[in-house]
Amino acid sequence: MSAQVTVLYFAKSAELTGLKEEELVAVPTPISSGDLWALLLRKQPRLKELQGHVVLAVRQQYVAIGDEQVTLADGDEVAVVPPLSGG
Amino acid sequence: MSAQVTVLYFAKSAELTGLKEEELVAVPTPISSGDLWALLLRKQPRLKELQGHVVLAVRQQYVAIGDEQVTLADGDEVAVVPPLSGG
Amino acid sequence: MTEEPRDVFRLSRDWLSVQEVVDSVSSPSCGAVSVFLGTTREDRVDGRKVIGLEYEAYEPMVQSQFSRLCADMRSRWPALMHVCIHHRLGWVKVGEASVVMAISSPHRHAGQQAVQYCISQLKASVPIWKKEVYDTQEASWKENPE
Amino acid sequence: MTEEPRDVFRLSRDWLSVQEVVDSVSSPSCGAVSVFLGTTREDRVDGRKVIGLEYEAYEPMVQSQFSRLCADMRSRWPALMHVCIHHRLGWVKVGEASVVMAISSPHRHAGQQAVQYCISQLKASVPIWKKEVYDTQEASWKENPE
Repeated sequence: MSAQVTVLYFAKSAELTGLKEEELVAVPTPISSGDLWALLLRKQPRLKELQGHVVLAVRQQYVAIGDEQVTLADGDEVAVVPPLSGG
Repeated sequence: MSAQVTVLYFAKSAELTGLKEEELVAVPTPISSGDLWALLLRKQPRLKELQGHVVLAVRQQYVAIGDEQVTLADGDEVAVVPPLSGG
Repeated sequence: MTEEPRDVFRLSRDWLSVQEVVDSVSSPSCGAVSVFLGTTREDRVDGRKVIGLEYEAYEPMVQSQFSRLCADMRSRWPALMHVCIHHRLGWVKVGEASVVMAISSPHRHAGQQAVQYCISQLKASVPIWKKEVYDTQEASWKENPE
Repeated sequence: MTEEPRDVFRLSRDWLSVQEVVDSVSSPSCGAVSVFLGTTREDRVDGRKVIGLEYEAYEPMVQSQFSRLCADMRSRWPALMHVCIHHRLGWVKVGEASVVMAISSPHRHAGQQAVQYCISQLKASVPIWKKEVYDTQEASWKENPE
């Protein structure tokens, strides 16, 4: 199974990629969040600068990068979430 | 020794006496705060309703009614302070 | 260029502006302003409806007690910058603020703790009184629980 | 006649009005409004002067995280009435408020505790980012300590 998802970049990650968002076609699903991050890194190598200081948000739910399995459907939003600094 | 002091009434004590303030001439000094209260009660018997629920303020310092000795000088302010309810 | 801490207590017969109280504690060295407003609840007491409150104060002693309170707070939380309290006098309709206080601090914890302490101490030690006035024309003097 | 609790989070590109935030939580059943404002300090970082902040947000997720936070707060402090947060987006000059929050409650303790919790949780869990902009034209993304 695979899905087409929209990746959203914020803050430092938008600066590193030069993008606010992009479409990823044919993302395998289910996939571990670690593998999803690795896939994003292959697409956007400059994101490596955030390694260890980033989480993802899948359908507006935070997911730490690691073994957790995520199931993706076409049209899902995956956000790259650098350290928060609101307030 | 004796002093002439201004007695200030607030809240319930002003209602009971019908006065905002009055002059007391020839108040003995030094005097215990309990005796000062007793003297005020003789002057304004309706204040008895506040007995046990009142403190005094002498020159803007709270004084519990009891054995504490206060020294008065002419022109000093003595306030009758019912339970506070600011805020 | 060091900013002098300011302690301001104003008794007011008019509607209180939270913006004015907040502005009066603003400081370029502070990242936090902690604020509290006390208002009159719509309330029924023994079947009577509270329509408002009537406040009075021993005005000069309000200022001296407030100065003592500020000195006490500044010794507990030395980081506090400015403290401002506006408190109503006279008639206050149900729903209106009777007290607005604001404290500025470089970081938020000191200011937040100080505001909680400040309102408790104000109720316990600043000579202000209110009576509740009911729709029956009756009234009764209140007593702070603390 | 029971009042529905309201949870409001607004992202705004304009100056924040503390009066507006306070008014939007007012309730006839509440005697207390607890408020917090976060502002930008005048600061020097490595000899550079901070002139302002640039904010961005994952806007729909801000709303969903805020709803979760409010549900969490209402389970901790069931007495809370209304919660309102206005948060800036885009350019915020030094000295201006970037966040204003207010919570109304019948009595003050619940609201005061909830405001402290709310600002901590907002910083930790609501997807908003800021970069500090310096007088040298440089900028750096910030990270909340909590």
